[in-house]
Amino acid sequence: MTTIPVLTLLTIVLCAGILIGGLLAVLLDSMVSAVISAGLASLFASVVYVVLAAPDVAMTEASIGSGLTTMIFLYAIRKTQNNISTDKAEDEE
Amino acid sequence: MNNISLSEITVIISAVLIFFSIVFGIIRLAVGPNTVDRVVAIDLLTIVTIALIALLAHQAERYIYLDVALVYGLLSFLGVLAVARFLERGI
Amino acid sequence: MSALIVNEVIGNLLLIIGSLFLFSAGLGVLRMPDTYNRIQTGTKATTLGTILVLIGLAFLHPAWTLKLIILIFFVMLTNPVSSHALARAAHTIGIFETETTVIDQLKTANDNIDSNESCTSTETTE
Amino acid sequence: MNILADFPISLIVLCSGFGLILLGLWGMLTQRHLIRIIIGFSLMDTGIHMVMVSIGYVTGGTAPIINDAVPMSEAVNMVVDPVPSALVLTAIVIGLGVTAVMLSFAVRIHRAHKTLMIDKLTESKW
Amino acid sequence: MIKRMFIFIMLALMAFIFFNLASNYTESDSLSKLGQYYVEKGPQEIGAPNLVTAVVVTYRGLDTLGEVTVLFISAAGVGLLLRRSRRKQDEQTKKSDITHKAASEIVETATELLLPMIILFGIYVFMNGHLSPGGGFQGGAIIASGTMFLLLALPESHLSRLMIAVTESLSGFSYVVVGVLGVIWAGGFLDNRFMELGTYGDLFSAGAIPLIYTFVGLKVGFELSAVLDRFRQEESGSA
Repeated sequence: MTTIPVLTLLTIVLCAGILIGGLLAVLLDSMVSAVISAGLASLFASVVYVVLAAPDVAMTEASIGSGLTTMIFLYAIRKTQNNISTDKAEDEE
Repeated sequence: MNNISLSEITVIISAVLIFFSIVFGIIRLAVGPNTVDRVVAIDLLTIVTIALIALLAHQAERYIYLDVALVYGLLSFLGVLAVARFLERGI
Repeated sequence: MSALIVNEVIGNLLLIIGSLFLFSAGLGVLRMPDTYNRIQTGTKATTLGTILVLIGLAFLHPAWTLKLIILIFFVMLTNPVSSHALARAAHTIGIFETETTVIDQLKTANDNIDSNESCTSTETTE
Repeated sequence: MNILADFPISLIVLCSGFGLILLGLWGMLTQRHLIRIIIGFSLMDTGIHMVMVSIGYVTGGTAPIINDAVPMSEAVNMVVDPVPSALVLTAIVIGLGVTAVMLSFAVRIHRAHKTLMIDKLTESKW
Repeated sequence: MIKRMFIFIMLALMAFIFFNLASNYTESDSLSKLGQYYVEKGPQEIGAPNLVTAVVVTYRGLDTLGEVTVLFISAAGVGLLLRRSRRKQDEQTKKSDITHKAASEIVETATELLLPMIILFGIYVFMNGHLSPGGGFQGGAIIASGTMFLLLALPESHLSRLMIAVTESLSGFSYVVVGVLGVIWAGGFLDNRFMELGTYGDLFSAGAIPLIYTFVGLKVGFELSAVLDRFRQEESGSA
């Protein structure tokens, strides 16, 4: 019977991580950091799906959220940067 | 409650250690002074996630959950690589 | 029968050692003073920890061994690539050392290449 | 430990899914940059998927895949609902497609106006 | 200011609705009627151990067809939106002559080793969609991730648009043809039983499900690759 609190604890930690990732994605100044934080939410959502016994959904989220979404966002950010010198300063902060 | 087996104690200890690792990673993601620090946190979290999913498969006694860990093992480096190449103006 | 018990003990021990490595990696990422040290802890220690956890699972469930070996192979193959690219990107965009850094070998190597070929380098390595 | 056991897993996931929807909506409404609005949309997407998956969960259920661990005769009492999983599975891929279309709109707008701040895009304001 | 108030009120209302929904929620301890039917009848009727696959491919096959259509439309929309007109293209080519910084040698070498592995793993995932978690969509996404890795390591590499378009169209066409074969020889559109079900749990079992998932996987993979390619190619010529 001791296995149930571990799963509950795990779910709480992961859900807190998801919410923090979402909050950071809205609040952070640097756009790249916002995309990375959204990636964190997607990563933990995938583990939550495994906990909820839906490995198919977890696999879809893993294969799409891990790379493809980040990549498309980064391409769009790269294409919409006006000035090369300013964005480099933004990346370094 | 005396009939907790060795295996369950191990799972609990490992899970708690991994929780702490996840919490530290999230803190580094939140406070990281620059973008590279945040990417390092994400890198840590993806790899920890592989171990966590394997542990979940062990806990649920289902062989098939390992397929999800396989996807992460093969694809998780792509997100980090994408951000790294973006930062050095490679894409 | 005894072989099964030995397997279980070894597996559980490896699980705990692996999670200890993962824990220390998390601690290192939180506590290290500058970016390169964080890259170092965040990638090397986690690789070892994950591999130990997976080997421990292989001891606990002998039927899973093939898939776990493939997983270990993937982790060992893909992880260094991303950490290498990340460290290189950090160097390129100009996150340089802290006060305690002694030597920057990539910078001197780039300088040597520049001076040898005497061409205009695209990146400014100060 | 008893307090923790009172909260079912799916309720926690449901609540955080709702929280993520609210966060994404807040981001979409308050941000001024188009790509940030799209990030908010993507967060909302993830939240909706979490809510849908948590509705399909059955207490103590395991994955709806029948093999040695789940015999066919016992399956009805052991597995979770496969229908929400099937719906979410397609919805995630659709989400990527929709995000790609939105981002290409953003790129197109930037090509025409040289800006992505929606305060300056006054042409279609009503 | 009034805008802020409006946003706040709207979010509060949403939170109120969500709170009511969540407070009335109780975790179910048995399957719904529909889920129960699928779990009981699915293995005998469809022959696939993975019930999610059974639902996606056959019971809800029309949903999947619509989904593939939506994905096709979105890929076409991306292609249409990111196209450049000829005249603008010339001046842009001069101005935005971005030199991509080449990837380091380790990354380029890793391409040779890892890219075949990623493609192979994607094929494994969509061929085993009826036995283990996975299927056409996941496998397609993994193949597209392989393309993404290629674009990351070698940014100047050339992807043949003709090959992508032909493969995508052929697999989409074959998917519909397999569905129509189900109408002719079995119960209805996308019925998998026009091929024999085979031994339960084998690789080539469950009727036409491996065939259908192969076509779906190829289509999804090449469509997402085309989306990535369109996002990349701004300055190259053929639009």
